[in-house]
Amino acid sequence: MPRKRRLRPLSWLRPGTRGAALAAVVLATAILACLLVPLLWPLDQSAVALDRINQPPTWTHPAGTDDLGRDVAHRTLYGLRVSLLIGAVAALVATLIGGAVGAVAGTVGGWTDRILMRIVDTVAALPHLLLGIFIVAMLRPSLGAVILSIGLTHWLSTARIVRAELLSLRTRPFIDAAISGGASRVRVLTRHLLPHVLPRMALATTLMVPHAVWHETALSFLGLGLPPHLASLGNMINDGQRSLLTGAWWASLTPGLAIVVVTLAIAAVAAHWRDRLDPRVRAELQL
Amino acid sequence: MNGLAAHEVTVAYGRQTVLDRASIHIGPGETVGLRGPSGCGKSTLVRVLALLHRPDDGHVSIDGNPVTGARYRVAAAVRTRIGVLFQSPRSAADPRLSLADIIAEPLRATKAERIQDRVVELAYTAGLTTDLLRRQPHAVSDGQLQRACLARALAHRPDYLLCDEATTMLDASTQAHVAAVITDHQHRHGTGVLLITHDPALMHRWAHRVIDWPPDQAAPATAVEHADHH
Amino acid sequence: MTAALTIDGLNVRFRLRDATVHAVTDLSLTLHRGELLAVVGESGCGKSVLAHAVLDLLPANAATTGTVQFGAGSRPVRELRGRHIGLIPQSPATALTPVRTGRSLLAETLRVHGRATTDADTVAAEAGLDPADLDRYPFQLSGGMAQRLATALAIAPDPAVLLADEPTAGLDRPLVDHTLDLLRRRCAAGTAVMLITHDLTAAQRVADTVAVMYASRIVEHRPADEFFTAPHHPYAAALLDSLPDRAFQPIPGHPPMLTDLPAGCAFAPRCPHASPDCAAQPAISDGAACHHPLSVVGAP
Amino acid sequence: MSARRTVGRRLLVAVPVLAATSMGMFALGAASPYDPAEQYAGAAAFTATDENLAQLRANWGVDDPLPVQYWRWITNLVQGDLGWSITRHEPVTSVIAARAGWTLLLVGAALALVLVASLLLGTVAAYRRGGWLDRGLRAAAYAVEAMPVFWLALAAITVFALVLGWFPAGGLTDIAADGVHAGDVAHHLILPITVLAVSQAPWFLLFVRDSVADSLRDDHVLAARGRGLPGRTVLFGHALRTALLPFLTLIGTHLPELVGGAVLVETVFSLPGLGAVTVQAALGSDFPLLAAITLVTTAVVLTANLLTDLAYTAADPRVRLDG
Repeated sequence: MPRKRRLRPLSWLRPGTRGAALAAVVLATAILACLLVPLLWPLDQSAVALDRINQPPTWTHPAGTDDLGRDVAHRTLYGLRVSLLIGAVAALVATLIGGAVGAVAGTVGGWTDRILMRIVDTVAALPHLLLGIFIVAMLRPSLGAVILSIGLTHWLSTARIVRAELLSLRTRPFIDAAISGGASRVRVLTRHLLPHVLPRMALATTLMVPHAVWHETALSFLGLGLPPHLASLGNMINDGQRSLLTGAWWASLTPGLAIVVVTLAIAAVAAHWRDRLDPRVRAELQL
Repeated sequence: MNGLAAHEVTVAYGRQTVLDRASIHIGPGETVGLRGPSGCGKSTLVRVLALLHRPDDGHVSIDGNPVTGARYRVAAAVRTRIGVLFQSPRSAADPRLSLADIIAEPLRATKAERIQDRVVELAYTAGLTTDLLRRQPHAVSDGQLQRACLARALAHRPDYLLCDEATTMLDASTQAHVAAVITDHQHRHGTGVLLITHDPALMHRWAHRVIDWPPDQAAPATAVEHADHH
Repeated sequence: MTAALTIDGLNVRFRLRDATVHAVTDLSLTLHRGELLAVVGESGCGKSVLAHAVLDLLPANAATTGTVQFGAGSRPVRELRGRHIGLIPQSPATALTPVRTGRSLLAETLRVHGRATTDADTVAAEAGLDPADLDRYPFQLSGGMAQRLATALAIAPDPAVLLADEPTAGLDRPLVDHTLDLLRRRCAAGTAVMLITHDLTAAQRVADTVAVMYASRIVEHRPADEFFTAPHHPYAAALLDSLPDRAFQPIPGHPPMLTDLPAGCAFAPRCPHASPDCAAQPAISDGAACHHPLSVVGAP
Repeated sequence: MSARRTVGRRLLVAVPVLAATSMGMFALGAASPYDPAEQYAGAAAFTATDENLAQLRANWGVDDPLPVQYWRWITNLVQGDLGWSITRHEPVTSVIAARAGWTLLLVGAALALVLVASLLLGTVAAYRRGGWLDRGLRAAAYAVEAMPVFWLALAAITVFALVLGWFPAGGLTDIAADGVHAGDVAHHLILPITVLAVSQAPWFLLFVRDSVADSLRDDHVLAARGRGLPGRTVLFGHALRTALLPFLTLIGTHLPELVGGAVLVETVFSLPGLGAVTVQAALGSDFPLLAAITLVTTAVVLTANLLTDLAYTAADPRVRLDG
């Protein structure tokens, strides 16, 4: 069936070089901050300060405090840390599953391919947040359960990408030309197949991190992710919901902005990378 | 018997039989032209002769020695005796590699010696400048890319060269250049060349004898008379 | 002879991310009624852009200067497409709307241009397409049938000027001949035809006049019989000499990139007659843009 | 003929996948650290004797081998007996029956809004590619796409309910209302529907915009313009027809996202749909309710997918005639 499939959100982003550089700087800063914050500014997760609840942003608390008097900026950094960690690990899990399925479908081909891809199509139709909720509910909310629930529901696009790349490579005469030139099976795999497939898989993993972050924050927001006292972005937005009615809008604002900025930065960097992978985009106009 | 030959080769894709007990022989140093309508199995025949496709029945022989299997099952030393030049240089070149890497690839695959010198020599033969060698396929024209593919095909000094509509997409000048390079190689190494083309003028000029394909529906092979053949 | 199409000082530039493509430079030509002009050149010389530039169909990153005029009128091209100027596109398979039948496309074109939709069968037959095949979808047509349908769509409004952009690419020789004969017949009926092709044999077969493009410019523009017997421009001569039924001699060197054209004559680096004069762009005179035209070299 | 084949092919995979999903869910439920018998007993479990519990377990057949339990569960499910909700103390069927309507209304209205808006705006943006509308819409779409829907919902509540006071912050009816009135419900639903629609719109909008913009540069559209067809004919008869065909299947493949968004929006706005009850069930580890909701939703989404595929098959002659 001739179908144009663009299955990932944020895959439309077409940043210029300057935009991508800006995004890379933002992303690097965020990652660095997440890595350094436990060393420079450790957080006691369970500490509350009831003498300064729901304070608006000031110089001492640049993002204000929440309804338990906790510093929102500080907890946002910790939340980002946990979200990015979960996002990266879950994306890796999803890539492993998807990569394996895609590799089998793309190399074996024929009926195996047809059946696997039909299964992928069908699994893609499963409501993945509901499945995630189910998995987490049955395993008790925990880091492992969240990662598993994301990994099991997000591998499909990677499977499709790997399969499509392998299938298109299989029919390309340059593989034939390599064989005819005396290349061994191992050499064709390592020199001609993997160099095309691996960057695409890495790209797919990167683009999956924002999804994993959304999924994780959604579960936490619903109270099904990490234990509520832990600083996670979803938990914080949920906490902020309580303060909202008292007019303390800042408690939810900063963690949400952190999600938006970081996922946009990841997507912009990945999109730039994708454009560089594709020489046809670079050539742009063939006369 | 010397030469590259297909003996009673049958190839079917699913229910469709593309080649039905087809035979062909290309002797050393001769240029055999093959012509016929689109979709008559010419390209499949090239893939079979290039040992890239295992026929369902029949076999290929090189200088009288039958070859079993195809692709990786054939020893690299046997595979490299047959060069192939495909119709579309775009799809026959790895878009990631520079033109120099494309030419060097078969040499590296067989761990040849003095690869750098050989690449320079091949590039010179194919008329590629050093500036072009550094570029990737998307930054050169079809004609320039096909020259690189030609250099790659000649890297192992093949005894047989199969050209599957290799100049159809090229300009007259590049076509003449490719033909000149191949003919020159043929004269120096006694290469047997299979030439597939729709262009009667090119066929007349280049091929020593012409076979109409599929053979059972056409007149027997005719020899082309040449006043001069450079 | 009346001018059916006049192009004056046409320039087309494409702005890319890191370069500018000079696709057409200072191109002027006149096409008369009943004339078949073949625009020939190697791929990448800018000739394919010409058709879209004339029809004002270039993408947004193209900058065009110069004038294109049809007949004596001065109406903008977009109002003249179809009725006054028709296009036989390069790859008919992709040029046909995939979800509609040939009949639906042809009837639509006829209706828009004020002809009876019942003429569809006649027009199809004229283009050599069996009217029964009009009820098929484009993906059900062979390459040759798609080509004929695309031709039928172009000639349906009976345009005064017909642009054929590589109409023979990828076709077998009998189909090539059929297409060329059809263009020739249109000329006989008074249509002006511009055939853009890299196939010199095809040009020789049907053209009245030939324009050779090299590196975005027309370097020679002369009557076909004169051109094929005694070309003036060294590039044109070399191009003819590379044909398999002539000397079969390649031109040394490579054509320049359209992103990086030299200041003077673009052919000078490959030209056996090049001299210091060639650092300046030659004006077209006596049908050739060359400081050392061959006829002068041979017979002063 | 071909439509039947499409249905057949879909079902051939959908049924095993559904079966496998249900098995996986059941196995996960069985492996979970929660004992259904204890849960059923609830608070009473602390005082209930072991004897009572054993009696309960025997009644429920929880000590049967797993396949037997699964078979009993799935046959009951297929026969329409979805089981007993532990957290809500009523049959799962009645929980779903009472709430599915509101969720369908939310999803349906949001989907309709998204489709109309993205088709219109996407086409206009593509037609005026590079213009201010195009650039503005795309920037907005990227930004919204990066926002979690629940955060967007909170932002909407802050602005439109708390600051401006135009709409209520949550619920389906006014607290003081003496019943369910259409006007009241509509007033309460405007904000959630809009939030859900806005959160899903970028995906559709960008798809339409890119697809139409690409299609406007396609050979067949240029050829149609070259034939002198008027702009309207070119756009509707040639560009949109090919550009929007894949849109049909996209609606199907995007439904899971929409369902996920609905769960979150319902939770934020405290709507009495399936979303909120799903979260309750998950928090209470209510296997029968959670499993039933997940499976029923999955079946509905798969059916919707099948319908969009059928529509695609009917609309595209390349598929219709070629299979």
